Amino acid sequence: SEITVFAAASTGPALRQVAEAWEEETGNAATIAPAGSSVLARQIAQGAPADVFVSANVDWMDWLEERRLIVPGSRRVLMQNCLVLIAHGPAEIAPVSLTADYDVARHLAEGDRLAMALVDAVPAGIYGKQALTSLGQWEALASRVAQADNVRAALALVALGEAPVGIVYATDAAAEPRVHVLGTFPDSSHDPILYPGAVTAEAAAPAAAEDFLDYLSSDAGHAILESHGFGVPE
Amino acid sequence: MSLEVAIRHRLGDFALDVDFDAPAGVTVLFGRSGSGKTSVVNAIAGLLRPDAGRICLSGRTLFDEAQGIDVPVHRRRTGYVFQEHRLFPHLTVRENLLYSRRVTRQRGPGDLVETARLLGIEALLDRRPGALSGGEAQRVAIGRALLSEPDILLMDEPLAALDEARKAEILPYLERLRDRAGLPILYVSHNLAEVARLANHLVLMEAGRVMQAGPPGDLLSDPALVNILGLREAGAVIPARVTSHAEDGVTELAVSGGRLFLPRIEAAPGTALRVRILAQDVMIATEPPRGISALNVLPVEIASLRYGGGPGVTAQLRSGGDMLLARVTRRSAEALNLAEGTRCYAVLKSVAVAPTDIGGPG
Amino acid sequence: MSLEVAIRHRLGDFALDVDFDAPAGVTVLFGRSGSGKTSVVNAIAGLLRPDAGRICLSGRTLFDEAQGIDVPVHRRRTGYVFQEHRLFPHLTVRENLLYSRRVTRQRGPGDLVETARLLGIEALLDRRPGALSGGEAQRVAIGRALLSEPDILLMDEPLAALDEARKAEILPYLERLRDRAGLPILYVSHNLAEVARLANHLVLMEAGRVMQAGPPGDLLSDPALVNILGLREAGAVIPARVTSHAEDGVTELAVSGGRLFLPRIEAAPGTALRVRILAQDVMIATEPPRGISALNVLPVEIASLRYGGGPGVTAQLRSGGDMLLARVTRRSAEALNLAEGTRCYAVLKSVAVAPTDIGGPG
Amino acid sequence: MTGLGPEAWDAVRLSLQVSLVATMASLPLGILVAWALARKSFPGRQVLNAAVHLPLILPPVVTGYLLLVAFGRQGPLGAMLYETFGITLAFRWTGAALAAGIMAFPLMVRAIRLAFEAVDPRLESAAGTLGASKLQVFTTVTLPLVAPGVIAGSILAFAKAMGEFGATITFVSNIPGETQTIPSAIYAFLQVPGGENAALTLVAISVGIALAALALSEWVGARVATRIRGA
Amino acid sequence: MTGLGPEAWDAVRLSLQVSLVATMASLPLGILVAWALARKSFPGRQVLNAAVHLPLILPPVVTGYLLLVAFGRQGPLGAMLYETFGITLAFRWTGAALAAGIMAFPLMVRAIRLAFEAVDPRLESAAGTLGASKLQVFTTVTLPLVAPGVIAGSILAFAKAMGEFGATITFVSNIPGETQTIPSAIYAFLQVPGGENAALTLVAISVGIALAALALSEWVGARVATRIRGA
Ligand SMILES: Nc1ncnc2c1ncn2[C@@H]1O[C@H](COP(=O)(O)OP(=O)(O)OP(=O)(O)O)[C@@H](O)[C@H]1O
Ligand SMILES: Nc1ncnc2c1ncn2[C@@H]1O[C@H](COP(=O)(O)OP(=O)(O)OP(=O)(O)O)[C@@H](O)[C@H]1O
Ligand code: MOO
Ligand SMILES: [Mg+2]
Ligand SMILES: [Mg+2]
Repeated sequence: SEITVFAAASTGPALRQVAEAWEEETGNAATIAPAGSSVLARQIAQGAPADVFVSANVDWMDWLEERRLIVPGSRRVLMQNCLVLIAHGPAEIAPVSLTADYDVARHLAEGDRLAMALVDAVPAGIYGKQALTSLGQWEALASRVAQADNVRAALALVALGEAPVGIVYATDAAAEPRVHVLGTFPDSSHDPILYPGAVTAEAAAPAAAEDFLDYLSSDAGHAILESHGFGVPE
Repeated sequence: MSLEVAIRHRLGDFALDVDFDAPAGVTVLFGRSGSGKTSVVNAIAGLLRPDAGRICLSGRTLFDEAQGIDVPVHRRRTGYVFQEHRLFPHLTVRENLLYSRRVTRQRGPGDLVETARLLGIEALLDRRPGALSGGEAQRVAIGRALLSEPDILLMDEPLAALDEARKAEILPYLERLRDRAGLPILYVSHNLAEVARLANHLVLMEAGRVMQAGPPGDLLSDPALVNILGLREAGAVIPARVTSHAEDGVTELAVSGGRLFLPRIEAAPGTALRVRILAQDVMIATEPPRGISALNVLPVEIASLRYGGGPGVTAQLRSGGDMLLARVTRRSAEALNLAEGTRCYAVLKSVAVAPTDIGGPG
Repeated sequence: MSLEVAIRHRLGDFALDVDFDAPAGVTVLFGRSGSGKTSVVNAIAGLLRPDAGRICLSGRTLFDEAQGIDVPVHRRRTGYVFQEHRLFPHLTVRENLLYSRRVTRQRGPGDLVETARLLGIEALLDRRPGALSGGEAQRVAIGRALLSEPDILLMDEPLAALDEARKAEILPYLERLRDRAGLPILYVSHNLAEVARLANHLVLMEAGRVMQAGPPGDLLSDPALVNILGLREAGAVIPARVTSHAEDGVTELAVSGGRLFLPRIEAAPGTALRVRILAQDVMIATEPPRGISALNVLPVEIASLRYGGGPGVTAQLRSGGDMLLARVTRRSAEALNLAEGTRCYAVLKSVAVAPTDIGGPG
Repeated sequence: MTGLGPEAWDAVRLSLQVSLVATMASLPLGILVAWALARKSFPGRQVLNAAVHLPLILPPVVTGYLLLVAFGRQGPLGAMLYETFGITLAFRWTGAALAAGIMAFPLMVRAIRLAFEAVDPRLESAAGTLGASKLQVFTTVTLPLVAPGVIAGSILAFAKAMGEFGATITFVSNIPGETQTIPSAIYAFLQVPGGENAALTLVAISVGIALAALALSEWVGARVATRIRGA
Repeated sequence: MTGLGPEAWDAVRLSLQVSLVATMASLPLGILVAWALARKSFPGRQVLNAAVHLPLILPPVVTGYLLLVAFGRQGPLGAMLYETFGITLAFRWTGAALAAGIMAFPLMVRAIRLAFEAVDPRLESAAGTLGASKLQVFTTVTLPLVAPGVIAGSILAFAKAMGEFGATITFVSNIPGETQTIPSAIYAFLQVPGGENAALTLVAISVGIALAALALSEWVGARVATRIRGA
C-alpha cells in the first residue's frame, strides 16, 4: 500500500532515504511531502491526505493531538538534534561546549549580526533563544539577531559570510563546508530538540503508516537517521 | 420613408434644440462649423442620447424620451459615414467593407466588387487602414456604410477630403442610391454645389437651431438667404424635362419658361431633372442678344430687386412658373433701367449649368 | 526663401519620385487622392525618411541621403497642419495653441488672442479637444501651427472641413502671412478656387510623380490640363492693377487687354492683383453686346480651339499680353464661325470674378 | 541526465500543467473582470477591484491559508464543491492551479484592463451603427484591439504561476507527483544540505520555460501590434 | 489597542516606508525600461525584457538568495556600494525596499509599457514638428498620455511591495524595527499554534492600507483619464 508522509522540511531527505529502504523491504510505497511543521499541521486539520506526520517540534504535534487528529498511542519521538553555534569559514579550533563564560558577542564586530531562525516562531530559533537566555547572553544579543524564516536560511547567512556567526542544528552545520562549529549548546540550556511522529487519525493506510514509523525506530532506520546527523532515542 | 427629428440636448455651453422633418430623398444639413450638425446625426444614429424629444424614421420610433423608447444603436440600421473615417485598424479594407455583413449575417443587394470599383479602392482591398491615404480611408468608410444596407444613410461631410474628379464619380452613385428604393440620406455638407445637386430638402442650422428648412429650390433662390449661403453659391434649382438629344452632343431640356441647351446628359427623353442655375451665372439683357456663344436665353420678368449694402443687386426673375436668381452690379441695373415688372432676357451660358449641378427628380 | 525637393521613396506598391522647386510664396500641391501629396509633406517635415534624394529649405539642407544629412524633426521649423488634426488630447485648446512656445521657449510675433479671434476659437480656449466639433478642432490645429513661428508652413488640406464663410475669413490671413516676411507655404488642396487664390506656384501630382509644375496662371489656362483639373475649374489667372474706385462700389482694374469692372476691392489704386476667370464664365461674342448686364467685355483674338470628345470646345483667347480660357459648346462655335485668328469679344459678368479668386501679387 | 531525480521531472511537468491551466482557465474571467472594471460603473465595482488585488497585497502564505480554510475539505466552499460536483481541490494539482491562478489574477486583470482603457470608443460606436450588437462589438472590435494586453496579461500570469510558491505550498502542500511544483521542489531541495545544485538546475529549467513563453509572447504581441497599427 | 505589541506597529510603519520607497525609487527606472521595451529596438532588448521578468518567474526565496549573494556585504555589488557610497543594504530597511522594488518591478514595467504602446505616435510626430526635442516630446506628450499606466503600475507595485515576503526575509532577514515588515510579522505569528488572531489583525491592517492606496489610485486614474478623453 501507499502512504503519504507529511514531514518537517528539515527531515525530508533523511526520511526519503528511510522510505526507500522501507519500500525495498516491504514493497509498500511512501511519498515524502516536505514543508514547514505549522503548514503541515494545519493542512492535516483540514483533511490533508497524510498518513504520517513528522513534526520538527512538539507544539504542533500537541496541537494535533488535542484535536484528536492523530491516532492515540501512535505518537513517538523519532529523532533528536543538537543546537550549535557556527561561524563562517573553515574550522580553526576544535568545537567546545558552550557555557555562560563563552562570550558569543565577541564574534560580532560593530554592525555584525547573529543569524538565527525566527526566535519566537521557528523551532530552531525558539531553542536558540532559550539557550542564549540560560547562558545569560540573550539580553545583550537580542538586538543583534538577524532572524531568518527557517533554519536553513540562517545557515545560508553564515555560509555566505553575511553573518559571522549563527545558531543552527548540528545536522545543518555538518553538511555545510563553508561553516564550522564553534561549540555545542548544552542540552540543559534548552528544551530537548525532539522530532515526534504519529499516524494521522484519517490515515488511509494506518497499518502501513504504523509500520513506517516502526521502521524509523528500528536499527535500520536509526542507522540512516544517524548518517544524516540526527540523534536517535535510546 | 421620412425622418422626424425633434430633440433638445445640452453639451457644456452648447444647447441643441432642433425640430425638422426630412422627407424621402436627400436631406442636407447645412451650417457653420460648430452649429450642431454632427450632434444631430449622432442623435439619430443613437450615439448621443438627447435630453428630450423624439426621433422617428419611416414610422419607426427610434427615440422617445417621454415614452422611454431608445432603440439600441445596432438595431437602428443607420449607415453612418463619420467625419473622421473610424475604420477598424485591425481589419483589412475588405474586412472593413464586409464588417456589417459579418455581424448581421445578411447579404443585401450591394456588391463588394462593384462598390470598391466605384470608389476606386479595388487595389486596396488587402491593405490595412494604416496604409491608406486620407482620401482613400474616407472612401473605404463610405463603402463600409453603403454595404451595410441601412434604412438611412447618415453622411457627415463624406466628400470633404476628396478631389473633384472623385466626387464627380461618387455623387451620381449616391443619387442612384437615393432614387433606387428611396434610401433616405441625411447629408452634412459645407458645399452648396453638393447641396444643390443632391438635396431634396435642405435644413439650415445655426448655433444649435434650425434656421430654415425646405426644398433647396426655395431656399437657394430666397434672396433673404443669399448672405447666409454665400454670394457665390446663391442660385435657383428648377425642374426640367429632357426633350431630345442633338447630334452635336447638345441635350435640349424643357423648363417652364422655355428651352435650355446643355452638354449631353445621359438621360432618356422624358426624364425629369433638376438644374441649378447660380445667380452669378445669369446675365440680364434688355434685348435678345445676338452673335454670342451663350445658347440659353429665357424671356423673364423681374419679380423683385434686392439691393444689398454693396455694389451688387440680387434680381429675382420669373421664368414661366419658376424663379431664377441673378446677381448684377448696381451700375448695370441702372444702366439697363431695371425695375420690378421689367420684361427682359436671362442669358446663361449652356456650360454654366454644369453636370454636377444636375440631379434626378428625387 | 525657396524649397527644393528631389526625393524617391517606396511605400508598399506605391513609388514616390518627385522633383520640384518651390519659390517664395505659396506652392500648392494638387493631385488626386492617393497621389502622394501627404507623403511629400511628411518627407519635408522629417516624418518620413525618403530612400534617396535631397530636401533644401532656403539654402538649409534638411535632408541629403548622399551626404547623410537628416535634420531632426524638431529642428526643421516646419509648421505642419495635418490632414487629421492631431491635437494633444490632454491639453486644453489654449495649451495646444501655446505648445510650441512652451517647448521652444521662444515668443514670436504671433499673438494668441489675435489668432484665436481670427479662427473663431476664442470661446473654446479652455476646452479640451475631445469637446470640439470637427471644424473647430481643425481650426485649433491651424492656430497651433501658425503660432509655432515656423520657417515654412505645411498645410495638408487644412480647410477641407471648414464652411465657406470660415474659409473666406482664413484665406486672407494666410495671404497676409505669405506676403508678410515671405513665409513660404506648401499647401495641399483639392480645391482649385483655393489654388488659384493662394498659389504662386502649382505642382500637379499624379501617381507619385510630378506631372507639371509652374505658375498657376500658366497651368490653369493650359488647355491640355483642362481634363486633369476638371472642366468646371479650368480658367485663367491674369495680372491686374487697381486703377480707381467708383462711387457706386465698382472698382476698375487694368489688365493687359483692357479694363475690368469688379465689385469693390479693398486695395489702393496702383495695387497689383491677380484675377481668376473661369473658362465657363467667359462667353464669346462676335459683335460687342448691348443691353446686357455684363460689365466686362474685352476684345480678344482666338489663339487656339481645342475640341474634346464631348460637345464642348475650349478656346484660348489672346487678350493683350494674357491668355483667357473660354468653354463654349461646339454648336455655338459653329454658329459663330469661330476659328483660330477670329477677332471677337470675351464677355464676362463682373461678379463672375469673385472675391475669393483675387489674390495679392505673391 | 542533469542529476535530477524523477520527482524533479514530475515537478517540471506539473508546473507546466498547473501554470497553463491556471492561465487558460482564468483568462475568460480575467477578460470579463478587466472589461467590467475598465468600462462599467456598477455597485460593488470598488469591492470587485479590491478583491482582485487582494492576492497581491496579502503575503502569499496568508492567501494560501485562506484558500485552505475556504476550499479545504472541511471548508465551506470545499465541502460544497465536493458534495455538489465531486470536485476536490485541496491537495490536488487542481488546487495548485487554483492557487496559482488566484495569485496571478491581479496581474492578468491589470494588463487587460489597461488595454481596454486604451481602445477608442469611437470605433465601437462605428461598429454599432454597422449592426453589431454589444456582444458582437465586443468580440469583433474590442477584443481584437485588446489582444496585445491579453497576451501581456497572460504571459505575466503564466510567469507568476510558474514562480508561485507560498500560497501553493500552504494550500495544497508539497506532495511529489501531485502538488509539488518547481518552486516547491526548489524549496525542498534548499531545506537540505547539498540540495543547492539540484535547486539551481530547477531554477534554470523554470527560467528557461518562462523565458521561452515570454519570447513567444513578445513575438506574437509584435505581430498583433503591427496588424493593429496596420502596415 | 488591538492586542498587537509595539513590534507589530513598527512592522506596519516599516512596511509603509519600505513599500513607498520601493515604488517611488523604482518608478523612474520603471518608466525608462518600459519605454525602451515598448519603443526601441536595441541589442539586448530581449535580455532586458527577460531580466525584468525574472523576479516574477523565480520563486521569491531564490530571488532573495540571489540578492543576498549580489548585494550582501560579501557580494560584489554590495561591497562596491559600501566602498563607493558607504551604502549598506544587507539587514537594513533599504535592502527590504530593494527586494520589494525588484519583486514589484515586472508588474510596474508591464503596466507602463502597455500604456506606452497605446500612445498614438502621430501625436508625438506632431509635437516634433512644433519644435519639441525628443526629450520634450517625451515629457510633454508621451508621459502625460501614459499617466494612467504609470498610476496603475505604481499601485500594483505598491500592493506587491506591501505583500512581499519571501525575497525580503531571505535577503534582509527579520530584524524587528529594521527589516520586519508586515508579512514577516504575519509569517512569524502563523508559525506558532494560536498565532492566527494576531496574524489576522495584521492582515486586516495591511489590506486596509493597500485598499486605501488602491482607491486613491482609482480616483486619480479616473480624473487623469477624463482629462485625456477631454470632457
Ligand atoms: N504603409 C503603406 N503601404 C503601402 N502603401 C501606402 C502606405 N502608406 C501610404 N500608401 C500609399 O501611398 C500613396 C500616397 O499616399 P499619400 O497619403 O501621400 O496620398 P495623398 O496624395 O495625400 O492622398 P489623399 O488626398 O487621399 O490624402 C497612396 O496611394 C497610399 O495608398
Ligand atoms: N463635450 C462637449 N462639451 C461642450 N461643448 C461641446 C462638447 N462637444 C461638442 N460641443 C460643442 O457642440 C457644438 C456642436 O458640435 P457639433 O460637433 O455637432 O458641430 P458641427 O456642426 O458638426 O461642426 P463641424 O462642422 O465643425 O463638424 C460645438 O460648438 C462644440 O463646440
Ligand atoms: O523543519 Mo522546520 O519546520 O524549519 O523547523
Ligand atoms: Mg461635425
Ligand atoms: Mg493626404
